[in-house]
Amino acid sequence: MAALSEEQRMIKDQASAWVREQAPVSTFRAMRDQDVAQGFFSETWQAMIEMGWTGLVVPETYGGAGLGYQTLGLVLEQLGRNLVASPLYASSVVGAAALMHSGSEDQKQALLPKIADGGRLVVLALEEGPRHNPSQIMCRAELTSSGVTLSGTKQFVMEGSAATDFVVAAKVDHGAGETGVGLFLVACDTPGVRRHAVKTMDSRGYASVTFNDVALDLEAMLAGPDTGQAVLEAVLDVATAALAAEMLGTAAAAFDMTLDYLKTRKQFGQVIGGFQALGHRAAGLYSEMELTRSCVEAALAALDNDAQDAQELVALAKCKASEFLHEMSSQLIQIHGGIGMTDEFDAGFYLKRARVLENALGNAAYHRDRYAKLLNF
Amino acid sequence: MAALSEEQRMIKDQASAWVREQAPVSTFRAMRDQDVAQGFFSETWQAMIEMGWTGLVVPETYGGAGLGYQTLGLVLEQLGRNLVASPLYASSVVGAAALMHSGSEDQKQALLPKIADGGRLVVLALEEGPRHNPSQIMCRAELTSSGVTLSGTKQFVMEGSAATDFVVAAKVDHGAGETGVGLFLVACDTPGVRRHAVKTMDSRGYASVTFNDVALDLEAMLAGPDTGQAVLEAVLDVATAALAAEMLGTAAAAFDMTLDYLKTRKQFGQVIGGFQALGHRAAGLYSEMELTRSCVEAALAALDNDAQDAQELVALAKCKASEFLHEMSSQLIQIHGGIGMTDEFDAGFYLKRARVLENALGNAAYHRDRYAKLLNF
Amino acid sequence: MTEQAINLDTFRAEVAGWLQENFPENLKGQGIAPFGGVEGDRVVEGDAALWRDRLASRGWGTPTWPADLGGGGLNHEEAKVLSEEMHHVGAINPIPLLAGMGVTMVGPTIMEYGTEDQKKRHIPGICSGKVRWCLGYSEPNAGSDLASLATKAEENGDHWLINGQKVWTSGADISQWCGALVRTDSGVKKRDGISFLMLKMDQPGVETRPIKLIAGASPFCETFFNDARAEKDDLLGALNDGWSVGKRLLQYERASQTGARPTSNKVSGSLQSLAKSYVGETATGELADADLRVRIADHLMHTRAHGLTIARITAEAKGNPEVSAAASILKNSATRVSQERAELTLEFMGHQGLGWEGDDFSEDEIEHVRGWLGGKAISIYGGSFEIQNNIIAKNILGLPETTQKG
Amino acid sequence: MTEQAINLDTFRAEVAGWLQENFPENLKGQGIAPFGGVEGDRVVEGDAALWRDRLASRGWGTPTWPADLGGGGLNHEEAKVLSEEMHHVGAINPIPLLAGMGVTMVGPTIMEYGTEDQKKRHIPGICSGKVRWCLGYSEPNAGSDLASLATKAEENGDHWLINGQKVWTSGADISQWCGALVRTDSGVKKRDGISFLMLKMDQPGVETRPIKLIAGASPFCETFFNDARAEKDDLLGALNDGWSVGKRLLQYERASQTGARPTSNKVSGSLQSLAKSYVGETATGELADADLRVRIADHLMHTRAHGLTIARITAEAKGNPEVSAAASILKNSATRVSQERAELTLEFMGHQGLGWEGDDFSEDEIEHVRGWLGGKAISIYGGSFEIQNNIIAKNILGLPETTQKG
Repeated sequence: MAALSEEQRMIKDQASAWVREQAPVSTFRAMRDQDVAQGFFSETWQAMIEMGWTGLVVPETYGGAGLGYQTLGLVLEQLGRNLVASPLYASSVVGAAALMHSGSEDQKQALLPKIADGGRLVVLALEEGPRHNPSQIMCRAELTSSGVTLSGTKQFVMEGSAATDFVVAAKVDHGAGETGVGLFLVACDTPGVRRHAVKTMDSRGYASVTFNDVALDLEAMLAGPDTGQAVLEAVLDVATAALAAEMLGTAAAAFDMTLDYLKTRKQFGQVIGGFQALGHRAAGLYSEMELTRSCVEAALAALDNDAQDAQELVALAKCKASEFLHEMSSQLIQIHGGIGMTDEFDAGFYLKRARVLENALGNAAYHRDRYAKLLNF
Repeated sequence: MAALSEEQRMIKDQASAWVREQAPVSTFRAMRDQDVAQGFFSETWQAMIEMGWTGLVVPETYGGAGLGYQTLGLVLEQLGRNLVASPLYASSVVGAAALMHSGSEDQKQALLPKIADGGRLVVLALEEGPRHNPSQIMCRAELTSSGVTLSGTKQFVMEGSAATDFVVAAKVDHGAGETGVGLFLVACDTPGVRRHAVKTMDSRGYASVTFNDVALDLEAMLAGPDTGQAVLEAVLDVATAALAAEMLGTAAAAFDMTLDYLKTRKQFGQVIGGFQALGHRAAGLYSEMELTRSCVEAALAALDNDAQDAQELVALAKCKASEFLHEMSSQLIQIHGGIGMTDEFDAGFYLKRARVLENALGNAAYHRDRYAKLLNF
Repeated sequence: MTEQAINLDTFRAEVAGWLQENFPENLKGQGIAPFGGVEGDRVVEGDAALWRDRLASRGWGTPTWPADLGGGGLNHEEAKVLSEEMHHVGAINPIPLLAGMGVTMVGPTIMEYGTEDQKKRHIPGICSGKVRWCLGYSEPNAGSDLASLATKAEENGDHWLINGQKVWTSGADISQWCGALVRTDSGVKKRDGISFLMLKMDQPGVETRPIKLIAGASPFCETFFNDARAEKDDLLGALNDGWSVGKRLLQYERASQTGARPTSNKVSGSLQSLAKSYVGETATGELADADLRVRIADHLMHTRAHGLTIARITAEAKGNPEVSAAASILKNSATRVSQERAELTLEFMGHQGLGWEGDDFSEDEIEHVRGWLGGKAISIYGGSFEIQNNIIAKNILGLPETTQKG
Repeated sequence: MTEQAINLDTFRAEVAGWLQENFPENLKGQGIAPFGGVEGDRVVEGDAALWRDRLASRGWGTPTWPADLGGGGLNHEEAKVLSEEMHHVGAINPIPLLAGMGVTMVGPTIMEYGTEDQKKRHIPGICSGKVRWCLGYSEPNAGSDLASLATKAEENGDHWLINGQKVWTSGADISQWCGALVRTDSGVKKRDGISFLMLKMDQPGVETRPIKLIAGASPFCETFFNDARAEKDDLLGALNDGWSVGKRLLQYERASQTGARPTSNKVSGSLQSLAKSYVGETATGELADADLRVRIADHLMHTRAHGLTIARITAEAKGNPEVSAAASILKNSATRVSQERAELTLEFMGHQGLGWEGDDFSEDEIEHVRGWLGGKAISIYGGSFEIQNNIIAKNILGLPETTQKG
């Protein structure tokens, strides 16, 4: 990052200190061991609200701090380091972005302040099949004179267990056939909405949500078929770049744990980092981390600056972050040897979380393909 | 290889001794430095004829030894080791295979004994574009009542400078449209045939050959459109597996040179093979070599046994041989450092030859795709 | 027909007849489950116990081992016939499983290094399938550097007293015997003061504690020796020569690990068809994800190459590939096959590959996740990936040793 | 408008005016060819010599160097303006090229370590573009182990006598001066007895012999010193402290190598469009070879990441990224970019990528082959790939040194 502003430095230092002191990996372990249904501790969430992170990117008009994605990235990276479980990303980043990129002024006024103060958890309900594919949406929204009827099932909805509202992507049906994708705001307690928790390897709060002929007002439509696709893409760009920032943090912590082990663990009468094969492996991982960091920061900056090549940079960031986190989490286990295999040690958490994040919003192959398409080949 | 027969062991030992003593890399260097037009020394070729290698796979009925491709592979591997330049592969393997898989009894009687005694050099003229693509042939053969008229251009014809005859793959035109691929035998001195030498980085005898309304007898058709595609595929299987055997030899010699250097070159007060990063790299290369050898031998055995999965194994062998030779020739230079970059040292010959062989008859990606297609995905 | 072939046919008929009489019909196709599964956590009883005992009574659980020690006394061709006929009727041989490390590692090593008395006391138990063995090798601070182990054995009259801690002792909590590497001389270079002792697990001085792994419950234990006792005549090999004995045993282990086992055996069908079921295919029948297709093809090609290499080395070794120099190559290659397959499967399963429990995932999917996690150990245990590379560089390629400085 | 911006605008106008008067029209867009090209094998004359001398008269060949030593005395913003305006009229600055290693490496090192007298004697020559420097570093048996060099310098009255052999001295046959690492004390640990001497190349004791490389002719030479002479006051830095001086110079080299230069500058257009021209495309506009497409995309992404990293590190270092700890990372990354691009291009060109000479291949194709071969050196010279990894492990990550045992 070119140079942090005074404000950015403060926020980064605060996040770093809080994560180190208040949210060690043992907090995540306790959450998992206690099998907390919503997938995070309410205390954690409360602390984030108090630090103002929930409104970080929400414009000041709507009760937020109106800071940029680069600043947000600083916080997410720190959270990623210690696998901090919270709905910050799902609601205060992705949910907020959905409202910021769509919705009427009334809708914004009604919801954004609630997202910013943590009172509502608004999350995107997008995925339907086992692999990320936003161009194939099967959920349907029928527009009638009196409103909208929503039907379909959404899977792997992040923080879907704790959410208060869903932003649902659905094919819009005018009666005269489907016309495109729209985004719809659905409160969790609307009749016809059912959800159940999905138990994933990273022990976070995913849910599967079914919409059974859910009747909504016309105002529930945040974006209609004319703008829906563009809005969804813009929201996904934000979501993807922000996720890459969290992944960078997770991988960086795994690197630090590994480097520390290389410097302290002795075998054959010397610290194992002195074995050239391991030293060079560490050098290679460090180099990849530096390259990944550049991509992540560039993607966040491009979003802040509304840069022309933002989509390319977002695809680049997610691809590089996925690849590096994949390799780094694998090497975390491999270099730690037997101890890395035990549940008592934290390495397994990083490995499991890594694969979930790699897969989310399109894996490395998905974004490599996207990058090639954007480059016209 | 399961176990060599007595005969195979003799042939292998003979090839190994001859290559070591009579055909060192310095012979190839002399050939290159003297810019020998045909791309090999006639003495080399004469010696091969005398050792009977020219008739190794030709059936005894046609004056050959009637031995299998596994035995042939033993010889080709040795030749590959020292980059021995000769038309053995192009004529006595590929040319012979073309005749053995097609042609009337008369044609076989006429040509196979000449291939076996080295009197004629019969080579396949297949490639037309920059990349191997046997399914897109543009050369045309018009069948008329009186015979065949052949037109088109063939590129990168191996040993095309020294060849006496070409086996040309061409689309057959009956007058009522094209009906498939046929193979045609064309003597080099037929009116309308023009060739010129192509100077490639491996300093071997390639030619570009143009067929300008070349009038042929109907007997020139070795395979018609009903069988042509199948024959061509069978010939390419033989050609590809045999090439993989040569590539294995080239890569194995590069490995041996590298290992020798690792054991003798000293830096920082110890032989460089003692640096673990290089030791592990050598271990990885050796492992890949062992895997590649298994694939090459299995492909040759499958051809000898007419095995059902021969095509798969041939694709596997060429892919693995291409990948290993690519990496091995690159590491040959890298590990030798500065000396490897000089023309005075032989490493450059291996690197240049490697890329030519990798590309010939489809590179690793081509055969990976082919393998996937054969496995139905 | 040669005499040998006639004999084999006769033997085949004999086996078939015996199986018809002795193999309990309702074990057919049941696999290892009735014998406690991989975890070995169930009591073997009823038909399963019957089959185990009948098989053992002929020595056919260890068919090529000497008959006078409880083995079958068969040659390799006969053993092959036996295996074929058992496969034919859907029977498995549970004894290698029931003996823990007994059949694959401890038995061969005892037969090579043991006294006549030791063979007579230990081999029949292994052949019976009733005595399970574990191995006390790794220690908390040793890892791949086995020679630096600290567990001590001291002479105490007619027996040894053992004190120290082992880790990664697979099946320690359900084994009757343990083969342990212990330090019997601290005054010499570290490899030189090690001995191989055999001791009973069911004694007051031995305590075991199961280890929970990243994939969940595991067969591994921590094992604590507090004045544990081993008999004087249960020293295997010479005093302070345990390093050679232990290394030889590991070679038997490596030989048994060269085949690439799927990290999960529940995911059935070919990898490519499974991938298609998650990813879909193009109009021309290709996997819809071209990037993934390349990597799956590459993986399947490597897998094939690995299989061909095992076959080639086996053939070159004339049917006895065990303990060959190539074992390290095959170990690393097998590891790559297994781990790569698991990662690719996880990838194409997408969200469905990320489950931990619950009805949102199929049994196969959950099983695969656990297998993928557990499989991360393949490149760590039994000589890590790095150790195998050291062995290849030094023993096969003749490069200088880089790990042992002292 | 700030004062600084006003000054810059004034300066821009001044430069534009000066260029209009002084830049010879017919050098426009000619690139480095009139100045001897990369090989430097042509005499600089006519307009080329005129332009060189006019540029040097303002010190603008080395714009940020001190004006009293022949530099331009400009600040970084002004230098940027100069560069922009020159680019605008199609002019290049040939002086870094004409000075060999003078501008990029020797000059900065002299300014850091040299005496006032040394600066006055050597810097103006570099700034003039008339004095070319080469470097005597590598020796036939040293390679990456620079510290083990054997070329000796002995004091002999008012000068040094140098004996020994150097190799890979780029441009030695056309240089006027050489900066050489020599051994001045054999009795101490090998790094401690090395000094950095500057000597004239045009003297009886110096002989050069060009080296032919795998790509053909090269700028590299073997250089032989037989009682070659260096003046006493041309010792740069302290006696026996040449290791520090030489290492510092290499850091300047590494900094100049972190940009990924294409191994051939003749292949124009984007890699992906060039690939399409050889391989073709599908109905939906994708590269027809899906396997290759994945690898080209991966390469382009790495290339982008590399560029972003240079930009980030430059920004973090506030405009002065030279000699940073990240240089080793960027060197290896740049190497990968260059070599990977060359290999991919070779691959998609198919047969057309395999030419050596003749009309069957385009000039671009032949040029690419030579560039691909020459580019294999990028991971060997200037600190090999392996050496850079050692540096990263030791200097950045703080892991123990693995190369230096003695």
